[in-house]
Amino acid sequence: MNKMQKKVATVYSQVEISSGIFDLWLSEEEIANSAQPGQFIGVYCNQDSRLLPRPISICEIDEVQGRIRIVYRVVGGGTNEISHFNKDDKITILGPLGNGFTLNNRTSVLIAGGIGIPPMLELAKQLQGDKHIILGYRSETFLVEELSKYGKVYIATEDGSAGTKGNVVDILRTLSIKMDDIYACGPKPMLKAVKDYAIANKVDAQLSVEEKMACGIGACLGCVCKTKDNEGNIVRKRVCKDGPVFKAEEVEL
Amino acid sequence: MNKMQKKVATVYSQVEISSGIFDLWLSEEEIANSAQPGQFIGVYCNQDSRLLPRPISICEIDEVQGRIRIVYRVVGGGTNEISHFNKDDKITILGPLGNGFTLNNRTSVLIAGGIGIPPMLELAKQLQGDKHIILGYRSETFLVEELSKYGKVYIATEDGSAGTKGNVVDILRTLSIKMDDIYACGPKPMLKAVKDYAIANKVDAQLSVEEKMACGIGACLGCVCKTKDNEGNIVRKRVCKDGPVFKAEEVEL
Amino acid sequence: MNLSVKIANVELKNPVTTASGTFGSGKEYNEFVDLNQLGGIITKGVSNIPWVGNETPRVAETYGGMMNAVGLQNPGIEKFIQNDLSFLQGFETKVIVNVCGKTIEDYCDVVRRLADQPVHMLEINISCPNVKEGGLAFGTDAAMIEKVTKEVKKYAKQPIIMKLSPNVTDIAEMAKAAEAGGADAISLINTLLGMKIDIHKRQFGVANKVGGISGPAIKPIAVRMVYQVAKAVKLPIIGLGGIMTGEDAIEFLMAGATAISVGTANFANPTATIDVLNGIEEFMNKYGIKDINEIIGCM
Amino acid sequence: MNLSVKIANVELKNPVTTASGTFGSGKEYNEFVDLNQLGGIITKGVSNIPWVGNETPRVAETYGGMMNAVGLQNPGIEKFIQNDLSFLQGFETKVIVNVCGKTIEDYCDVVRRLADQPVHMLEINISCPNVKEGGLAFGTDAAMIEKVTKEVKKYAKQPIIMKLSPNVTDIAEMAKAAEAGGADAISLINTLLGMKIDIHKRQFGVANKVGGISGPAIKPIAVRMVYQVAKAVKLPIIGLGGIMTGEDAIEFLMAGATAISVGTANFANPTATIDVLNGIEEFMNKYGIKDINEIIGCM
Ligand SMILES: Cc1cc2nc3c(=O)[nH]c(=O)nc-3n(C[C@H](O)[C@H](O)[C@H](O)COP(=O)(O)OP(=O)(O)OC[C@H]3O[C@@H](n4cnc5c(N)ncnc54)[C@H](O)[C@@H]3O)c2cc1C
Ligand SMILES: Cc1cc2nc3c(=O)[nH]c(=O)nc-3n(C[C@H](O)[C@H](O)[C@H](O)COP(=O)(O)OP(=O)(O)OC[C@H]3O[C@@H](n4cnc5c(N)ncnc54)[C@H](O)[C@@H]3O)c2cc1C
Ligand SMILES: Cc1cc2nc3c(=O)[nH]c(=O)nc-3n(C[C@H](O)[C@H](O)[C@H](O)COP(=O)(O)O)c2cc1C
Ligand SMILES: Cc1cc2nc3c(=O)[nH]c(=O)nc-3n(C[C@H](O)[C@H](O)[C@H](O)COP(=O)(O)O)c2cc1C
Ligand code: FES
Ligand code: FES
Repeated sequence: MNKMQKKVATVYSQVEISSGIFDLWLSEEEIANSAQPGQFIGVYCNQDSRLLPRPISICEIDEVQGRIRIVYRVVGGGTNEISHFNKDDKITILGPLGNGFTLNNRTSVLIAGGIGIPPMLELAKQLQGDKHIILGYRSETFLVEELSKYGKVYIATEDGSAGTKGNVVDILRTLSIKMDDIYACGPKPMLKAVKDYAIANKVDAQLSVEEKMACGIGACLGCVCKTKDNEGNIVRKRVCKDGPVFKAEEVEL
Repeated sequence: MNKMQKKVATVYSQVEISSGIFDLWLSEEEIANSAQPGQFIGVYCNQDSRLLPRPISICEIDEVQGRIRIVYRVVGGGTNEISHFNKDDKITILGPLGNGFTLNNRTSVLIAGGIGIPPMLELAKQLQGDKHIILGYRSETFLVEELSKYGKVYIATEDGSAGTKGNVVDILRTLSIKMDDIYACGPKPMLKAVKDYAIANKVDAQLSVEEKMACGIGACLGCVCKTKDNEGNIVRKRVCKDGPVFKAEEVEL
Repeated sequence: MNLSVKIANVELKNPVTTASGTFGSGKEYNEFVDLNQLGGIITKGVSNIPWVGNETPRVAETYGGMMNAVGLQNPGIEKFIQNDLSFLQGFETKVIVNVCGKTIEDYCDVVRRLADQPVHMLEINISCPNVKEGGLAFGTDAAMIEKVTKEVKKYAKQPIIMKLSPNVTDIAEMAKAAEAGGADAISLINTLLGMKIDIHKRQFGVANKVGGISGPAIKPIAVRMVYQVAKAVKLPIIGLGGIMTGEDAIEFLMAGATAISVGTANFANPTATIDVLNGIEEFMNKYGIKDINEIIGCM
Repeated sequence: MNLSVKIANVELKNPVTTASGTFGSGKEYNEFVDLNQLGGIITKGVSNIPWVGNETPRVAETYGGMMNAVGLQNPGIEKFIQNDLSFLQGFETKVIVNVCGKTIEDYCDVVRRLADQPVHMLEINISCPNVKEGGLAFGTDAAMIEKVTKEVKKYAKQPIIMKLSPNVTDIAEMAKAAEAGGADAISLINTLLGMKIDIHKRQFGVANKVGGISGPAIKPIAVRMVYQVAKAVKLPIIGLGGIMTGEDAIEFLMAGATAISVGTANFANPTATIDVLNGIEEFMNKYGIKDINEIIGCM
């Protein structure tokens, strides 16, 4: 297992790649060297009224340069603060956190919506085999070009401004391929639909779920989700430590 | 009266001029243009766990360049934070605050101890007439050269490492000049001794006093000191608004 | 867009008022903001005779907040009428006078004296933690709250707002007591009792040893109490405790407050009152809310 | 330099312990700090049978603090003994088990079950604001505190620490009740009841609507209560509430705590426990304090 660490990372670059969506490369060799697709980091703010680390998925890993990349949307004070960091600024981070995706390297569908898209990039890079990548956006797209390098990309937008108008699950349903694995990240309703599809169609699916977190490392029981054990009992598992990636048949949404 | 304002100032320069003593020039034209010797500013911290402005005396005013200078000692979290500001950083300040010294332009003794020394610089610059400047330090001196330009400087240090060993009031007592005014700033025991000397020797004295502050502008009644009115009644006055400079015979120490 | 709200039939042009003791009578902040824009000004506590207050230090900073033990220094009601009330007449805003006392008679004295003065409401401070008698001692005892309320109501010509202390086990019980006593409105919270020790000097942060904690640090406690009280009584509520922004104010309104006060935020930012007001308007614009009353107590 | 302190005859190698519920049983923080360096580990609350806890969201950030409504999710005492107690045996630190329950019998069950287990002390949580029965309902009633204490003492083989709630009018009265019931020590404070509203979604910050506020925002309230309790009872005190640094810890010790716990700070900084310990040593070095006991209750 890769050890969690608290490290001071250095901002390598930051750009806004879509309205309110920021792309941040951090130099931190040790975390870069041990991170896996689907894992996340905890980003600490500098304003000391904000005590808790912000959980953000690892979007890309550059082991050679010792860097990791995160792509995030500004939704509140913390992400707003982080979006103002400049090259060479220092940020304290925790990572790598959680369990990433299990790479089965078969015919895969990667399906993600909105800010669930970033973790798909490193996954797509590392995953072997045929890859179909379904991406859902409200309107403006991002990361499409990069993801296109690793598989066939399908796009859905809510307003129809790019790709098909509608949602990613509609595309999944009409995909006429024999898929072995689904890897999914996005809002709960999407994950629910993916889970239903996967079970109905007997496809192995791994879902990355989200919960509000405090510690981010498994100590506080703040971030639990419901899972079913083999006997069908509900067991509350920690998204931060036991997840964020769960098997579709295991997790209740 | 000069109007108090809240302004975003820009750091023009900052240097450590003695161990733990920082010399900070701020560009803020309007405050620079209305400030008087003996007034102070309220410096806000960027860390938002620190809500209250730090009261710091105005050390020097450069009306031409639109800058003010403060010289302060790092004693806690706030001053420590401020000491890390670099050129071009932005700081929110309130000012000018309080009532400064009344410049009588006669034969003056300026007497100050420790971090009470900075406000003496602008005073010495603006004050007309013969000036004797008595400065007390623990050990390391600062601002001596600059103050020497405006009057005769006498130094006392606690450890005798510079000037006479002892305190500033010892020097005041042995000063064989006919003084009209004393202008003083420093720790309470020093001010008390100056007050006693001034009354005993019938010299007009203005004392700049210090109290813990919250608002810094006269609204909260956090910073009161005791004063005597003409009938000898104790009246609590606000150091931030009615002071920080009081007449020796008025203020109780 | 309608911003006006009503507390006990007094119409405030908007829900933004100033927290007692943090704004004086507005003179100082008049240099930073236009007092005419405020819904109301709640003045510093005033007693029947002058009070000298506590020794210094009276204030200390805490993490995300501050502690004060001013001890209700005030010049007494006569000087207050002369200097402060007359100053406030120059502005188009509602004047709410905060009243303090050591005995029920003290409170009644002030209330009587103000009966024919140009004052729109009275806020009775039974919750100041910084004085030995009166204040907090009254504010933590439901029977006493009811009694004080009843007595001041006998003399009051203006609506009475009872200001509650958060230093109690059951805030709803205290609010009910005020309601039973005939209060017209409730304001909460006053400060939480705290202590700070300067470990280097081995001295207390304030001379009084304990002081009242205010500021954003205590906001969630205040929001909870406003919510509980809104569910427990029918009276309108003025909510306060740590409001720094328009969004904070909206949170109190949603929890059940009809108006709000800005306190410690003034020290952190002398234009806080107007910034809060602007923030409320922005929020309403963003969500197309036409009348602020729509969101009051919506949770 | 002596850092060791004694609580009810149990010697802790230093005054630094972990606040219940913020450190699990140490497994996760074991990756960040050496648990052997801690004075004691106070584990997450455990009940006689498994508890599922509350719905999510269970946590929210507040200004200088956080709110939690975990609701004491725990696997029950049997699994706790199997997994957690056995894990903790591998470390040279004192093990203090935090016990929760819905009825007095629940508490007694757990206390009895732990009587012959390798546990050094028991901390009885009568102050959790996040469960409907037990918890806070017990913690705000002096008679109940005395009764719970008496009952658990009947079965306890280890010293009993009663953990008090700050959501009361008179903390000293609660401490005296625990003392009267035969408690061996007192810990305080648990969290302050708060509320957060997401005004954009018009949702409560935690599913439970109310939650417990912790973190540096509440420190001055905790210090005040520790001081009041230290003056009111003879029992040793474990002080907590917002301790982030060694200086914060010293403040609690000076106020009268014999040991301290680090809680929310762990989330803000996973090495907080050791950083606090180092900070205490630095302070002692700076002022030439040879024995930490010299400063306990010095104010
Ligand atoms: C495992 C995981 C991976 C994530 N990966 C990404 C990502 O790659 N890109 C991205 O844009 N966002 C991601 N998020 C969501 C991201 O954590 C939140 O948007 C962010 O924490 C908001 O912080 P804030 O201070 O701006 O918002 P505020 O609302 O001010 O935050 C207040 C508090 O709530 C928490 N919080 C708020 N929203 C969320 C949320 N949706 N999930 C968890 N905690 C939240 C914050 O961490 C903070 O503690 C991820 C969340 C999780 C759990
Ligand atoms: C009118 C006036 C003029 C001053 N001028 C200077 C100056 O020119 N140079 C200088 O070095 N210092 C000056 N001081 C003292 C300076 O305000 C404090 O050293 C500073 O506020 C400490 O802040 P901190 O955050 O580092 O310390 P902390 O102890 O962490 O501060 C905590 C709180 O206490 C307040 N505080 C702490 N010490 C003092 C103090 N001595 N006086 C008032 N408030 C205090 C802080 O403002 C803050 O609100 C002056 C004080 C006053 C009242
Ligand atoms: C310096 C200061 C003085 C105060 N004086 C009074 C007062 O005279 N009467 C009163 O009812 N409340 C007084 N308060 C309490 C405030 O009105 C308010 O209830 C409390 O500060 C919480 O609000 P805030 O967090 O917005 O400051 C005072 C608070 C402070 C900080
Ligand atoms: C997430 C979380 C879970 C908690 N669980 C418990 C618990 O199980 N038992 C208990 O007695 N206190 C519990 N507490 C309270 C803490 O032990 C502590 O009393 C409180 O957080 C104040 O300390 P702090 O400010 O250092 O966190 C919990 C606190 C938090 C934040
Ligand atoms: S966030 Fe603490 S256990 Fe997951
Ligand atoms: S600091 Fe508020 S009146 Fe002086």
